Amino acid sequence: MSSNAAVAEHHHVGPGDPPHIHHMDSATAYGAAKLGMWLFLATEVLLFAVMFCSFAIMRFYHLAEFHDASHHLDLKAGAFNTVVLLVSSYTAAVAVTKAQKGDNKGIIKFFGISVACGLIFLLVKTYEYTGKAHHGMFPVVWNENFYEYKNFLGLYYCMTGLHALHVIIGMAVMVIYGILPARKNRYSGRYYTPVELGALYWHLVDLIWIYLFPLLYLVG
Amino acid sequence: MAHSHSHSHDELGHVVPESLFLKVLLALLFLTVVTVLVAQVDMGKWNIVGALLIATVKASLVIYFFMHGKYENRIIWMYILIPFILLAIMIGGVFTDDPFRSKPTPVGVSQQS
Amino acid sequence: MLGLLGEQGSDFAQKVDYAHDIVTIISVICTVLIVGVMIYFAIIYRQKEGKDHETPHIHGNNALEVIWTTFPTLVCIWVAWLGYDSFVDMRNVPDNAMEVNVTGRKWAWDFQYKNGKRTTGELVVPVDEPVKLVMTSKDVLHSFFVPVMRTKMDVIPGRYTYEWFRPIKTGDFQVFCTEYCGNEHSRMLARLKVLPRAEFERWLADDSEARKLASLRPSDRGKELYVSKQCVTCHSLDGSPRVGPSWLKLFRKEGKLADGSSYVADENYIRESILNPQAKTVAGYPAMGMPSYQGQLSDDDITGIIEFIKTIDGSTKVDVSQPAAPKKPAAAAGATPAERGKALVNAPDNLCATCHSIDGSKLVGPSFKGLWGRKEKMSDGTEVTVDADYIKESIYKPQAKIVEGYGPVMPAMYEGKLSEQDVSDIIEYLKTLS
Amino acid sequence: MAAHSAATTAGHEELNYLNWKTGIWSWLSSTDHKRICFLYLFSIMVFFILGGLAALVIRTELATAGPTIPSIVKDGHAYNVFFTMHGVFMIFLFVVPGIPATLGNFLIPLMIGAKDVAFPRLNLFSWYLYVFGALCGGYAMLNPVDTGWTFYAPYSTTTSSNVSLMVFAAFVLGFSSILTGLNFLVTIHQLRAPGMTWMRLPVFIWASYATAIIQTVATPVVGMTLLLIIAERVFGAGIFDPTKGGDPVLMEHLFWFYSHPVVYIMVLPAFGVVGEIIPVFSRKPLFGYKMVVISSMAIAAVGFVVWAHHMFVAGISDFSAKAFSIVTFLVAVPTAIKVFNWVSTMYKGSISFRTPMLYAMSFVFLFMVAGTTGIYLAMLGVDVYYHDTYFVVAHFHYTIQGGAVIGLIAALHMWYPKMTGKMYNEAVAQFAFAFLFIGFNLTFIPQFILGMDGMPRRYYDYPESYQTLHTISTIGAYLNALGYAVTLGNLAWTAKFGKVKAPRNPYNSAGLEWQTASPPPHENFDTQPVVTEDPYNYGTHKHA
Repeated sequence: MSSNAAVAEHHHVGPGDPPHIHHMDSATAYGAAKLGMWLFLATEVLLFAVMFCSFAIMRFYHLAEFHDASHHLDLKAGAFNTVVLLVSSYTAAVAVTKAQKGDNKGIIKFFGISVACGLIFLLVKTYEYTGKAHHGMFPVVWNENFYEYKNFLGLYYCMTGLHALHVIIGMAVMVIYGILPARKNRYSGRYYTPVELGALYWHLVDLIWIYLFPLLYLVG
Repeated sequence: MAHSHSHSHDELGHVVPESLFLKVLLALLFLTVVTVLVAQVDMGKWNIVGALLIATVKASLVIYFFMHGKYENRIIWMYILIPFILLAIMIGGVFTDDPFRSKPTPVGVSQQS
Repeated sequence: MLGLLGEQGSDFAQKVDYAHDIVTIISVICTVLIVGVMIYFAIIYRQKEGKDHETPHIHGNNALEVIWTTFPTLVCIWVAWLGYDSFVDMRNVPDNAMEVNVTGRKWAWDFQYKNGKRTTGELVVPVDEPVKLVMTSKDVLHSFFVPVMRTKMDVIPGRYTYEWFRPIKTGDFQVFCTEYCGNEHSRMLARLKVLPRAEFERWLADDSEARKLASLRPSDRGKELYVSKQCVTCHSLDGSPRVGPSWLKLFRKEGKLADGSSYVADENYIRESILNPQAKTVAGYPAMGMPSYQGQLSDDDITGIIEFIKTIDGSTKVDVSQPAAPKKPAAAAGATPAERGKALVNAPDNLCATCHSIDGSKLVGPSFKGLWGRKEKMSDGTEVTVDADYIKESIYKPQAKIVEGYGPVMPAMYEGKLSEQDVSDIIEYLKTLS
Repeated sequence: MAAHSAATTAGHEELNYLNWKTGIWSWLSSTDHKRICFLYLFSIMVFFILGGLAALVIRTELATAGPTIPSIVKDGHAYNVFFTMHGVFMIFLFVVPGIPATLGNFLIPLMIGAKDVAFPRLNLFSWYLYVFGALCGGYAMLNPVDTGWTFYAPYSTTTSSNVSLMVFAAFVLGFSSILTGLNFLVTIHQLRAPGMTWMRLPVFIWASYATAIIQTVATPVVGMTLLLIIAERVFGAGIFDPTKGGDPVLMEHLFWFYSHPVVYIMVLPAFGVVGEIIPVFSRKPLFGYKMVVISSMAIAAVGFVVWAHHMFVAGISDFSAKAFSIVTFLVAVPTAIKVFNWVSTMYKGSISFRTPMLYAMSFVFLFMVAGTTGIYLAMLGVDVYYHDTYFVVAHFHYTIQGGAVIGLIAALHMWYPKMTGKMYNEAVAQFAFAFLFIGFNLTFIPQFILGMDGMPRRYYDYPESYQTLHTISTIGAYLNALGYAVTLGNLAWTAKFGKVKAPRNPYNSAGLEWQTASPPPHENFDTQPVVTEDPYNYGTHKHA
């Protein structure tokens, strides 16, 4: 999805007009992009599905260890992160409505809030990780006395690590495909697909955290 | 004209009022508080079921409203449900195995030769 | 009934073979039918001289569709039941089953009986009595497969799995490892020996050798094994050169390996050199010299050998005069002299196969392949044709004639061990290898 | 077919997708689905040859008991490296992209009347991902991986060879496969020509649709499993390694959750190809079109619930083994229906024996053998005996080589005139077919018998009693390789030096892809085709 802005200039399309795509009209292109994004979101959910399944099995085998280890996690940080992501998900949804109304300023404002929330989320995450690293519960600085939690923590780092990576990608998508073109008010009621796809991806990131938070922090 | 469903008015997707999003956000925040409180009560096995139920409700709220799931056609809904069905099949298939595994015990002699 | 799967060794083998034969018959009939119909259509409806003749516009035929959906479904149900039924027998273990612990480890099977008796690479069971194998692995996945008994089960580290069978005939049967486990996966074999009840009882009780070794101090145990396992053949105690490095002051000795890297002969190095000698070869010694003792030495044996090596300071003496194994190897089995000769060459306590290959590859000594009747150039330049006298002399007094390009390292231990008859049997065997 | 391509543009030579832009960069940067088909075709053939050479080394080594070619295969480790290379190259780098990435890319837009796939740039990006994955995989073989293409847990997470890089390569290739599947799904949904309803889609499109669903939805599972292996090796996470409390059988579950559907990614397009070829050369509509479509989708769906029949003796619970054995039989019925429909299509046809038809008819025989031997392995009691023996090796070679690869060769012969605009030499092609057919059967029928005698797979050395069968199989392997060399040589030679111009519709097929010029112009169709009747419109309408 190289930036459509470039394509627009090349085909000297009006500021709010959809880009010229040689083998589809704009309505089909919109439908195709939406379907393509939803399929991509399905593959992302399946990536995490494997880890949820592994989590279920490891929990089945090491129930006590999972309980104790989950108490070591910082519940307040997790809950705060959940709220942060929910709010960012809300602002991303509002940004789409703004885009549909052709309000490029609104897109910048609300996507901006979402990206800011993403940053807060990552900061809280790094605070949590460094906290654990001091206790030696971090993959690289593994030390023996927390070694019996290795199953839980192994999965914890795989899940939250991959989720954090997706947060970063989501923020990048919102900036590159949302905020930057909007500053050149590229979007209008007739064309806002990248904004909607960026929001969809961000909602997925929030969706996954909605499942991660209770499984890791509350139930363990 | 390609056969896909283009709408009569010029907007492509369905415009959702921002007020609805606010209501959904409040519901989600409320459910978060609920799930944290419910988790404090130790109900043994039911804890995880409760947590997953609330999480599923929150997830469906996000899909249904935030991601415009309400206005999507059957095809997209099929691909929304497929991952969850596959997750169920995966966990179901693996759980027909692990809990029912036979655990034979070796002969009484000290095993570590 | 079709006997496609070979010998049936266990009671449920008959059920498995029955299920197998039913499916074979059905499959062959269906394949022949369908391919036959296709060829028949191809022949009678082929284009004549390339001209396209008129064809009906047939879309489908619902009746036919229904038939060929229900028929395969019914067959599948029946066949599924056959598989299901034989599987149930394989998994329900009778209560009076004799339990044996099986441990799979990289490239050998260890067995342990209820009375503590341990064997490696050989599972001995009584006939007509169920035996239940409780199995685990020490390192990676393995799988214990006995084709004759129609049973197989993976062996998983950190967990126990089981399989059982009731042998219905005596004899020696092959056991394979069928879950890929690394370099020597194809050599991780074992022998299943089914004995009559009485003979099995005697075998089970006979743990004289194990008990004697267990009583000794580790270093004495090592000394005992140094002789009984023929280490003396290749490793001297007083520093004199032999096929392998001397054990004099070997412990913590440092030196260069054949590939240039250096080594320190600590416990792990010695253990590895015993179990997997090809891993590290000391510079100047033959690469394929030493056979692996994988499976012939238990961990306690190896620890004993290491303790013994620590005690060697040049003064230790071992009376080698008394030939290694007092008991003469049982008359080599086999009808013809050549077979007896082959048995002697491959006998574990004769060690011929260690230095002389039979496929032409150059090991410590000249290869037996094509040796008989060949002209050999001696190290002192003379030319000798390989005949009976030369072979006999080379066996009894190996230092008399050394073939050019080989070292004077063949041990003179066969004088009392191999009789004249044994030597002529070996010569007959060599003739078959030309 | 109402649509008819207009006269070609002016200029001395007809402008088509091959010659309207030339130069290597025009190929490497082209987002035209027809050119990307050739990019994939060339790259997967490179790895087909490498994998084939590894197979020949393996077969030569196994010709006689004991070390046969010590100069090449020094010991067990070297042998293991060769069979891993054969497995990884053939599966991840040749047969999984195989028909979907080459013929799928070329034919799907043409068959549904579209100008290109939904996301052309993504299509090219998928190929570059494939190349990157292939390079990683190739490089990983320098410190050679010897875990087999299955990467089973305790061995793959503990061995010192380059497993992490090879597993990462497989992940990247998986990602390329996901994006291809996603692209095709959106294309088939959104870009069908007007009038091309779902029930008028050619069977190849239905097969590609089912394949694309599996590609998009199953591949992420193995992608994540492989990432977990990397996490295990690099960070020491305890998920699969038993010494850290993990469960190696869990890795098998997650691996086979993908690896069984992947065999349907390989074979479903071949079903589609055969379903296209037989009606054309029998001049008859495909018998039971609706049932063929339903069975394609049924195979794709059931493919997701049967994976543990690869693990009957892996230490799973008896209840699980019983459940999966029963469910596995559900797959047998749709496959049987497909074969019945193909043969019934030939009833009262006017059959011509061009090369594609020969391959399609041989496919019916090969897949009957493949399907019926699969029944043995679905039966619990018999699979306990046959698991991981040469019977399984022969079975999956019949399904993959006899199925997917013969399907690919048949498809190449069927659509080569459309792809290159040139006709291949019919005599050489049919001669090569005979070679291939004999060589293939000569290689793998003995392996069925070896499996019956209980010879385990992945064995470098074996007891002497198995030797004669192995020697026959090795001879067959060389014949098989020769057959491929001649077949692919013939096609390659045609593409480069072929003189015989291919007419627009050499086989007088009713398919939409044959209505445009061969080779088609860059935009596929000069005027947007409109579809007015069912796909296989052969034969005269006698009755109502």
